[in-house]
Amino acid sequence: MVKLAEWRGKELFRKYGVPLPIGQVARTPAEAEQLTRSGTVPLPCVVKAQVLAGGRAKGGAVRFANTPEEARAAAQGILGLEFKGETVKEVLLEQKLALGRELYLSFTLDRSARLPILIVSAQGGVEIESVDDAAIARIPVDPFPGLAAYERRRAAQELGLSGPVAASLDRLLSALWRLFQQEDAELVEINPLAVVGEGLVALDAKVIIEDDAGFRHPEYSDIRDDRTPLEEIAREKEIAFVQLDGNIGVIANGAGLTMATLDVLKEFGGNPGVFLDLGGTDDPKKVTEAFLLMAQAKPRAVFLNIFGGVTRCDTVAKGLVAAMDQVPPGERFPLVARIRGNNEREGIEILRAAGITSIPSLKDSAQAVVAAARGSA
Amino acid sequence: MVKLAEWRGKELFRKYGVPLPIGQVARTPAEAEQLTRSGTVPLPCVVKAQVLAGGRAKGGAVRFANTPEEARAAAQGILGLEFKGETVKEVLLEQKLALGRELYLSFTLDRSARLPILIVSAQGGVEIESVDDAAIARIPVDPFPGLAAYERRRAAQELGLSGPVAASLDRLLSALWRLFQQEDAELVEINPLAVVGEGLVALDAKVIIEDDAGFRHPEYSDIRDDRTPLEEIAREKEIAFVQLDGNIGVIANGAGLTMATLDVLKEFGGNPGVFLDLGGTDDPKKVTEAFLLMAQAKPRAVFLNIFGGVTRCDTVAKGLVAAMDQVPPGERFPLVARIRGNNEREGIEILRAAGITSIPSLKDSAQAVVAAARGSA
Amino acid sequence: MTVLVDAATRVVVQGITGHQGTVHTRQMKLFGTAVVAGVTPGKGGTEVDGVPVFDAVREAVDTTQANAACIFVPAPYAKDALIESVDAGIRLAVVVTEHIPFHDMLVMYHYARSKGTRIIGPNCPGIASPGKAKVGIIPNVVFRPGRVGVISRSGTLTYEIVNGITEHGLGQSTCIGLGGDPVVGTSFVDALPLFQADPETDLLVMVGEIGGTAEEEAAEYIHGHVTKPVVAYIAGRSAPPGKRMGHAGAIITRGRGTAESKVAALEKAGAQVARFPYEVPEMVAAIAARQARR
Amino acid sequence: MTVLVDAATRVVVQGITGHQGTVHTRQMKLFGTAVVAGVTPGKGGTEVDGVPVFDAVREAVDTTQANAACIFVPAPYAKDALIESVDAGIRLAVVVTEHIPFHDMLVMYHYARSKGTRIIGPNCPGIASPGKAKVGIIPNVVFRPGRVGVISRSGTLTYEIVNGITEHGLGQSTCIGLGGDPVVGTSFVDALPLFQADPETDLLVMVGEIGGTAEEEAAEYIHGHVTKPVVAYIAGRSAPPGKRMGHAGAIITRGRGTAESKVAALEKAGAQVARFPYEVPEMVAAIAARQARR
Repeated sequence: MVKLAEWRGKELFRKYGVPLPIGQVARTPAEAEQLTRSGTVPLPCVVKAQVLAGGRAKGGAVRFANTPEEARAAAQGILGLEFKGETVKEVLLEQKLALGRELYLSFTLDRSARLPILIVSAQGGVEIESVDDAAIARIPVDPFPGLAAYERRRAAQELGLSGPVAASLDRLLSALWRLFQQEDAELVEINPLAVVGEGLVALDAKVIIEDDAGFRHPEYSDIRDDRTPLEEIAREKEIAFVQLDGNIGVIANGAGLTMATLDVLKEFGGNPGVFLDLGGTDDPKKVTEAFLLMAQAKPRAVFLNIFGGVTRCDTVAKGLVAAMDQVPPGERFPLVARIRGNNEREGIEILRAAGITSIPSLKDSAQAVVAAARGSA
Repeated sequence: MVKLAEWRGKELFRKYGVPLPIGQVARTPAEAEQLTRSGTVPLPCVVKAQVLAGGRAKGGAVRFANTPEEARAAAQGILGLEFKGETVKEVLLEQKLALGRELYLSFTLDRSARLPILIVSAQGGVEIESVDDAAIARIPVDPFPGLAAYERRRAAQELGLSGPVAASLDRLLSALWRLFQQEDAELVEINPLAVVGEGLVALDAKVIIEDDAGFRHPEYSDIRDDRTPLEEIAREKEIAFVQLDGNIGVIANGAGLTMATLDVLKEFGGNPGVFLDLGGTDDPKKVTEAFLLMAQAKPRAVFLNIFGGVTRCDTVAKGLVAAMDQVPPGERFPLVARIRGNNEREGIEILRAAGITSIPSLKDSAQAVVAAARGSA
Repeated sequence: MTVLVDAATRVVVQGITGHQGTVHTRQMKLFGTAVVAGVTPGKGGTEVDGVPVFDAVREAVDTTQANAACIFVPAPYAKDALIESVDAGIRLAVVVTEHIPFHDMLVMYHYARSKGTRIIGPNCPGIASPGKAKVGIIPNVVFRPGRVGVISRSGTLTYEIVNGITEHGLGQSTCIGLGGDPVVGTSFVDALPLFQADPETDLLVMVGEIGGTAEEEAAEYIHGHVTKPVVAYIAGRSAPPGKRMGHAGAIITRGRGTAESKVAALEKAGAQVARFPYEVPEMVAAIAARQARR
Repeated sequence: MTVLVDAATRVVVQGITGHQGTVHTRQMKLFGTAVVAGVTPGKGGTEVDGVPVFDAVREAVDTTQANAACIFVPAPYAKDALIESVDAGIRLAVVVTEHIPFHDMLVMYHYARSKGTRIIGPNCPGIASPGKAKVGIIPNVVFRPGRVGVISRSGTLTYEIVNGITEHGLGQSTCIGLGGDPVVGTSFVDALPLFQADPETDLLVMVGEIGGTAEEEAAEYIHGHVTKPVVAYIAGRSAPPGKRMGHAGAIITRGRGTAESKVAALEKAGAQVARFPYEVPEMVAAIAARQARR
């Protein structure tokens, strides 16, 4: 999930022909002053923190400026701010427009219908989750013929637009649909989309690119998500790794089994903190890497719960044993193992040779690791 | 049917990334000399008449040049030539390459399958009609997913290509497929497509754009087909008009009825010369225009055969009577009319008032016009 | 249901407020067709000849239970109009519009097919079943209820031949004008089984043209599957090779699709092939007379 | 046919010469599956584990009458591989490949559907009917022939639960791993009617996950159409909101698709919902015992 900052989303909007306010990014207060003084960004202007979280206006991360000095001051006040865990490194300066109605518009995926869906609401400018369902129109789009003219007309009707503004919407929707498809977006959202005179202007831009389409979009490879440093290392090593508040580390394979393991640990009073999903790996080195990554998260106890399919039990056991030796003595932790499935017997044997007993029952093994975490507290 | 001259087709090829020899168009011998002297077109080069008809090499419309002087002489020899009814106004100068095998490749429409079709043959460089059917592969392409990788691989296999040349074909096919769709082409043909080293080069380019897609492609509106001057006027007035060698003019409505009328006239020894299809017009002015156009073709006799549907009989009768008065006395011709269908009674009445009798039977009326054409000979 | 249309057919006219849309809405109604709705974006709420006009096909279908569309919208918008009908659940769409780019028609055909909607046309006169319903533009005057099924690639030539049949005292069960464009929604091969299965059709008339191979394919189908008598006529026997006769369907290409090959294929399949249009009603009348005697 | 596969299933493995393709070809054969062909462009003429390799699916189908495909080709090429199978007339395609962009999968799904090919997956363990055939990667060791039908969105969790059922002395009729991606070829709602209609299935196990609304839709379907007993388990009841658990299917979005809403919907539809995976085999065994007594 590659979330683009507003200014990067707007760069895409510009490329595809979605109308925008005149604006530019600044990384220092001096730059903000210069952009407005030179007229590159007309005054009055809006100065917006470039963070991914919503609710910027309420949170003081959006300010206004009538003069270059005010633009500088606004940038000064916002840059470096901590906003919902993100540090503001960029501000976007944009001309302030005389706005009419504010609308909501997005393209995303409707999983149930297996179709892209165009969502519009005449009640823009607020979080779409807070809008009454009856005020939201959902227009499914077939990917074969693509977004049809009648669907664009329906969107205009739902938004209460007609005449030149409806014509502007028609062009905007065609542009946004192309962006959604060609950029492999999971979500393209404009909120608010403002009526300005007889046209429309995208005041915000939220674009999320699908991770899996990365092979088609090397241009997004530099974009980091809101990950912890360990999560980032895991991502580079292509290990699914999630860090939370608990103290039990879980190494499992497959999303479903990982979640089920979590459910069982919670049931017995455990507090899982790190989940590491080996997925379908069959490479002992990767298992070793994953295990060492787990060690860095300093869990009180670790639960290895593997059901061998593509991943064979002996591979995991080998990787695990290799990793154990590399963990510094001071950082070691109790380990409860449960390995089942393909090559189960061989795996169990390898673990036994290293002094680890595999407990076949999920219930028993989960209880054991919860006890171990308590014991080592 | 907008047939593009080779050089215009190759401009499209360049735009879509189809590999070409280095080349440029010249309209004078001096220009041809200059292009080669400056190195814009490397020597030795080929000098090709830019005409739409095939068989240029055999017809002396393709020559070779080793020096700028020879390029000039070749252009001199070709420009102004009459080639199968076309006057050569442009020559294309292209570097002469060391060619390997020559292949055939085209995208067109398979009407029966209602699918675009990719046609390839390892026996390129000759008219595809002369190639044995077994040496031609037809690969249908579904427009929804578009040209698939396995279809491109199959084309390579059919052409006996592998390694880097197959990779070159893969890219070329993707480019050509995009051109075929985005330019609304009826036909995109490369013959020959030559293997040059480890790549492929399109030595010729035949692109036909569909007339009906003109509203999407104003860029082709200046291209004239091989029409007679009267046909050209008819085209501008949106009247389907075909001129041949006979002496009977036929005004009918609808392609099928026009052809059937022709069949009947021939049966009775008539020799139709001009066919004018009113199509689905319901505008008396258009009928008048059409009739005057017919008069300019100087037929010995005219047969008006209308079956009223969208076109109503009274509309045609009104337009016809209005036109009759505008034909100069010296250019008048015998007219046999047959009008049937919608508003038949009203139409017959209007004609009768102008002294024209409508003969209801196709057989009788056809015989009458054949006799009239003989009589006025 | 006779073939594709019957008294339960409820028509929505797309592009009803245009000249052709308005004229033919009236004609369809005079034919006895239930024209229940029209659609022209921006004209919703008005009426044409007593028929309510909607902004969108979906609204028209929801309000009037329309199940067939007759499309008159101009070529640049025809693809979108058809997609709208398909998405609104229309099962039969007659596309009268001419000059639709075939690349558009390819999308229309395959999309409609994947959703179970049958297209007739484009550039076609449509379908009519005398006494039941008409979706399209074939002149009402030529028809009379009867038991002759007519399938044709032509426009006015269809009217001519249908009229001839009527003048010979016979009538039609259903008449389909397929249209002569390079890509058609319904071809002879698609239409033949419908008539073969139709209990109200006793014999079949097929009107073809030079160009393409639709008639040759029809002949193959007839050979194996059609037991009812077939009378055929192919227009363009004397057409000069390589010249267009008004639409792309009428180009003779590469020796395939000539009148000779079509006539030969149809005769081989057991069809009677008329040399001239006026022979068709005569042949039909002769067969009908024999059938009546049985 | 049990559900989708049986002894007549003839598998072509796309991407057979890759590591996974080779390993699982062997496993499918050991399961008793007729793996009749492999496809890897450029490797035609070779063999993998005695299975002939072809350059193209069409060749494989023509030569070996393969009717089901198992796709292991890497994500960037998976769409093309599927289209090739569809065009070659394959009716069942199991897509094991993970990380296929959903925009590609949308094309795959709608294209396959329009041509009558069923997709299972992507990113899925596939389908297995013990004693008959397996198309996919579920470990052979977990199975035993029997009368429990299993439908699951998970991978390893499926193996875990199937294994539990086997350890309780029962067996499976057919097990389908649907895959947990945002767009799947076959959903619970698509699979349920097959098991309901299958005479070899007595009861059903449904393994769901948080995220999406597939389980809620399944519950609606069960309510109206499924008369066989259903035991369900939903993984992720304790998952923190908004964090991904490994794939996009496991994001909790906007309060919809929570474990609570899924459990409630399924219980309302009459399913027994297990709180933990190890409860599933126990519940299944209890139902099977009751069924045996009848």
